[in-house]
Amino acid sequence: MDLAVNLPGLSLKNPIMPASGCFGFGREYSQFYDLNLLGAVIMKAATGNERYGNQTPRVAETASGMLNAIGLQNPGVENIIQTEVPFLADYDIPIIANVAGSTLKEYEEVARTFNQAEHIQALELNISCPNVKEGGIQFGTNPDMAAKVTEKVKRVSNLPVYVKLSPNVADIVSMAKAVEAAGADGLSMINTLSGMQIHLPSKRPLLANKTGGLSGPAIKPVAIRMIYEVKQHVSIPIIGMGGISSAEDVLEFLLAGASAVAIGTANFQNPFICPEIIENLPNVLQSNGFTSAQEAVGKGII
Amino acid sequence: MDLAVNLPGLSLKNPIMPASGCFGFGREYSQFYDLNLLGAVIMKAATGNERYGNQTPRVAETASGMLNAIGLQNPGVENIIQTEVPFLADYDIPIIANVAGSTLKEYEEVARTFNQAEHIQALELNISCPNVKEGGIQFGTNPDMAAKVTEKVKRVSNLPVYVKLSPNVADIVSMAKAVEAAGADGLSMINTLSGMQIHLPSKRPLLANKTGGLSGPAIKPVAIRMIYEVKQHVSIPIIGMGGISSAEDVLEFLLAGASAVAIGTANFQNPFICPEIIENLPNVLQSNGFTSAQEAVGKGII
Amino acid sequence: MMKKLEVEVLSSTDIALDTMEMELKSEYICKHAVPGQFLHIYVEGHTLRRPISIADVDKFNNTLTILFKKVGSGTEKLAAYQPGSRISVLGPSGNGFDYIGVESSTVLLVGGGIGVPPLYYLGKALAEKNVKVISVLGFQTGASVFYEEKFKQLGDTYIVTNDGSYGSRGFVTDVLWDIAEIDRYYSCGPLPMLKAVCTELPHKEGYISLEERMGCGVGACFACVIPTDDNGGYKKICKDGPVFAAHEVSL
Amino acid sequence: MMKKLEVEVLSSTDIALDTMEMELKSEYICKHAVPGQFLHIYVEGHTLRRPISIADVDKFNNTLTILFKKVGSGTEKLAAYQPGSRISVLGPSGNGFDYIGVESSTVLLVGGGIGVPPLYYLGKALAEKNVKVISVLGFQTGASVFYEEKFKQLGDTYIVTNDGSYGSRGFVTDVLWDIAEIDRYYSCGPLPMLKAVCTELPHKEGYISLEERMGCGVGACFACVIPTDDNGGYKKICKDGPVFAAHEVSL
Ligand SMILES: Cc1cc2nc3c(=O)[nH]c(=O)nc-3n(C[C@H](O)[C@H](O)[C@H](O)COP(=O)(O)OP(=O)(O)OC[C@H]3O[C@@H](n4cnc5c(N)ncnc54)[C@H](O)[C@@H]3O)c2cc1C
Ligand SMILES: Cc1cc2nc3c(=O)[nH]c(=O)nc-3n(C[C@H](O)[C@H](O)[C@H](O)COP(=O)(O)OP(=O)(O)OC[C@H]3O[C@@H](n4cnc5c(N)ncnc54)[C@H](O)[C@@H]3O)c2cc1C
Ligand SMILES: Cc1cc2nc3c(=O)[nH]c(=O)nc-3n(C[C@H](O)[C@H](O)[C@H](O)COP(=O)(O)O)c2cc1C
Ligand SMILES: Cc1cc2nc3c(=O)[nH]c(=O)nc-3n(C[C@H](O)[C@H](O)[C@H](O)COP(=O)(O)O)c2cc1C
Ligand code: FES
Ligand code: FES
Repeated sequence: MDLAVNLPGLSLKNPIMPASGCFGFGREYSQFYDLNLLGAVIMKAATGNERYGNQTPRVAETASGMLNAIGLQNPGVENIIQTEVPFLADYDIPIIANVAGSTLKEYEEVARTFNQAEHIQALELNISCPNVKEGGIQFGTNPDMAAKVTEKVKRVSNLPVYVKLSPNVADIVSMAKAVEAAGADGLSMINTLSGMQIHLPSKRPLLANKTGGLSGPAIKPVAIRMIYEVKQHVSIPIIGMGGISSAEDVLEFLLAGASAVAIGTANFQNPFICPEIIENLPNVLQSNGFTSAQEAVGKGII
Repeated sequence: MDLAVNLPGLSLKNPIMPASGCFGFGREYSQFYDLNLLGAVIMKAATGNERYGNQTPRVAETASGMLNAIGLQNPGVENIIQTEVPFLADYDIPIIANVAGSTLKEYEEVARTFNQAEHIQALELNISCPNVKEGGIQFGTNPDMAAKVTEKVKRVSNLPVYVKLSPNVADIVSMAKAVEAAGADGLSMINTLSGMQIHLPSKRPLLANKTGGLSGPAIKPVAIRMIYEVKQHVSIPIIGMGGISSAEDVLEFLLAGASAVAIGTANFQNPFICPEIIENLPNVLQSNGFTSAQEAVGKGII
Repeated sequence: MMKKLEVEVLSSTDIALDTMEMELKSEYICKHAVPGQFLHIYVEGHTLRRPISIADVDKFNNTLTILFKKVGSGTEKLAAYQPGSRISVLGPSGNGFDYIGVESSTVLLVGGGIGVPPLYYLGKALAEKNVKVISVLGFQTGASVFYEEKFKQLGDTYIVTNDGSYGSRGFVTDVLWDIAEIDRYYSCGPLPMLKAVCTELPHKEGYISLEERMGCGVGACFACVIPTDDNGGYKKICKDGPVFAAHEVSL
Repeated sequence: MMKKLEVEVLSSTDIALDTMEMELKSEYICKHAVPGQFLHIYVEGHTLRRPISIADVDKFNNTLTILFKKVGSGTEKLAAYQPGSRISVLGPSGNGFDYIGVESSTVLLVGGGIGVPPLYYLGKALAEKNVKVISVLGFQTGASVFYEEKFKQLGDTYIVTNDGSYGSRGFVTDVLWDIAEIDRYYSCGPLPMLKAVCTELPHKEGYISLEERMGCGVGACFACVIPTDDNGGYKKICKDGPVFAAHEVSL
């Protein structure tokens, strides 16, 4: 079974990668298995300077999902390049850097810095983090802002740019079209849905940040719907994510129009989820009549 | 324990009612228990004429939720008034009519007809049905359209109007403010999130309508977040819904700012869910330090 | 009248490829169930209940049988329930097969795959009324065949498999011409099979049992509708069905 | 090194109000676990694993003990697992208590409620090193008290309950003045208690075990951070902790 997928700047031996923020910079999960098994790895978001993120509690459990409000805690782009990238570069897998910021300028700077560094194959432009006070989400819900940040980042970087879309919008297609027109090489979708849990004993929002991003199987139907809709209106490829926890789920994403997928929350329940899915995917593809992963892409669209 | 809640036009002995579309017109569930136990009942959506809805399959199961694309099947407002309302009117509970349409005119007509009928205590204005080709959702994602339909309906009817908001928007607060300014007496939120499931054996969307509305516990965090945000910006009361399946869930909605709640999907798993929640609510309120349901409303907002 | 009941699982047995026979204890259901009705079964961890036909009732011991195929996560989980555990069911649900005035006639039962179960309880009820029962049961392959012996005790029984690995090869409709004169037929199985059966037997009185994905299972949500012949009308499979007169609905 | 393991439940016993003692079988964990480490336990139907401390290890029989309180749906469900069933755990996780050079000194263990469990395994390890162990254990009420006898076997043990229904009335800090000279302390329990203990014993070497809601439990998601004393730094409770030197973190 041919699992290989070629995307702008990324030649993947299989379409499975861990999602940004759910895999740190790979060190922890490398204790469980050989990261070379992965199609690629998407690093935790990077900002211009080190960020300490939100107060705790930062996570809550929900029905078939979870909320998180980490708040983009990360050591900053320079530290990531110096300390984390070399660790990942020892593996033979493409590294995708997740770029975040509070201002257009910060996005530009982070992208420029990654562009100058070695070993980074692509940027994932995170315009959809619901968990920081400024930046993030406003770029992700306004097509003009989204286009602008995409354009700026494209200008300062030669790396292919995958824009990560927020599902917290009424019209995902116009967001996708706007960033495609602005030069995006691909899309990454979806980020988390904005949600909240109230803690009964304390009678207040459980997360210190009050709201958090909903991820996990609960949001899979929203992800599938958005990818299905967007696929019909853009010609750039989509990295799909949102609630994947089995090889069958991966096929559902491929059929909806994703060319590759990322796996987030499921890593927490089962640290081996990525290699297990990679192992099962050939069977699932075959028993559904496909001879390659590529062949299934968009085949569910009628 | 005092469970009574007073809302515009509705004096409820308890804050629990079945959600529109999940309880038909009450006949089926009246075989299981005495409907007089309920705080109120919200009827299935009514349109100007009889509608046959979408093709089947119309429902799909998802992780902690379900998708539906019934497509507003209903016998039409006149038939509802003649055949269904009298059945419900034999009970001593307020009847809320859910008003739907494809055009402004149809909304007006349905509202006017209910206004002239007996036994209806309030209207729930459904501007958020994601499962019909025209109408519904476009009124629910554009604040100006939402305001306009609210205004028109208010003009032709003396009944209090609860506008049912769609969660498929980037900014729920501006939707809420727009309909409040247009004269809404209350809000009802949330309707379903737009989603999709792809059926692997047939390699196509499982629902004949392709997309459907996601409901059930999966969406509860989205509902809580939206109610929490809206409550701080409007002064009209909120009927909360989205994934409620226990008395603890009800308290979470009250704390977030709902004054009463509706229960949808949970009826399908347990036909007795409404009376069971009504029975458990006093204990849950008491053990969390409340002496009435009313007292808990909005207390989780910090 | 349908009720919500906790019933005990008495036994659970593999009887064919992916196919389980489960015996349940419930006085209420045994007392009230008629052939063709179903149970709406809650399976832990699942939002929606699963509709499963009542395949047999032992009124003396207050036990009933369901037969189901493991096709997805719900039926897989149901198959894992151990004897002694209790499951929540709504039932008996829907309307069963009409067999008034059927005495001393010849009826044909046509079942396909997991549509076979409700026909067994019906066949037993008919045999008790001295009706001559002829059964045609279609399966995908030999390993899927179940209840052949039980149907044979009710009357002539023809087994058909798609791959010819057991019985005759083909579809149930391939053996219908072989069958002696009948007065009426009852059928349950996949939609293409039901259509074919209705087309093959256009002038016979026929009753068919239909499937559709359900939400409530009680008639409240409009998920499981089927158009009726009169223009624009519809029926709810969970409440008005699952059994319909063949001429009543448009397949 | 932490591994993902399927371990067998050997027994599950109610030992106090809402409090369970569960014995598990795992050679790997028994071989590698040090006091203060935890297991990250998968509970069916739940997105996130539950962190539960290792309360005791029997290296001879390869069995280990966890003690947990039923506080929510996950621990309720865990309590319902029957002997013979298997649960998935990650472990042994985190860093345990540091007790190098502790020989022939006097240490104080201060545990609050469900913070008591990790101290038992620690106390046993210390007692084996001929350390003089004094324990102060606080509970809400008499019905919640557990492991009193076991701690008594390790050394002097003071029980405090908030409502005075057993032992002395008040908080663990109320009896600290009563305690003879100690060289070092170890504490685990609710945050207010840990703060109070650190404040009461400012000049002693102390180690505390912290709790926080976790995502991954392996150090990858930044959910469980705690600020450290040096400005702006932070540690991950799941990976760098749960045990920290008292001066290392800002509570
Ligand atoms: C009136 C009636 C009687 C039935 N009797 C039997 C029987 O006796 N034995 C038997 O094996 N099967 C029977 N079925 C089919 C049975 O309901 C499905 O096989 C079962 O629901 C599949 O559940 P799952 O979780 O294994 O599959 P999944 O595909 O995981 O189910 C997902 C969702 O789709 C629904 N679904 C999937 N397939 C069907 C289907 N064919 N019909 C209705 N809903 C479906 C499920 O109920 C669930 O809501 C009957 C169906 C109906 C409507
Ligand atoms: C390192 C560590 C060791 C622990 N050791 C023990 C022990 O030995 N015995 C024991 O009874 N408890 C212990 N706890 C607390 C235990 O993890 C929680 O009581 C448990 O997770 C509650 O789960 P629940 O599903 O019952 O509650 P719910 O409130 O339904 O849980 C919802 C979510 O919140 C998390 N959560 C809730 N309370 C806590 C908490 N206090 N700490 C961390 N996460 C929480 C859950 O893990 C879950 O993700 C420990 C916690 C940590 C961090
Ligand atoms: C704890 C956590 C942290 C995350 N951090 C980031 C991040 O830094 N950057 C980003 O683009 N997405 C982040 N995400 C979103 C995920 O990458 C992913 O888009 C989302 O969780 C949906 O996938 P899932 O359901 O498989 O988790 C985070 C998600 C979680 C749960
Ligand atoms: C099968 C089904 C049919 C529905 N029909 C309607 C409807 O006619 N009008 C309406 O306003 N909402 C309708 N809804 C939405 C519900 O009233 C409710 O807003 C939503 O399901 C969220 O609540 P829940 O999670 O408790 O189901 C329907 C929901 C379901 C599941
Ligand atoms: S399943 Fe709800 S009407 Fe039939
Ligand atoms: S729980 Fe993920 S870093 Fe600690």
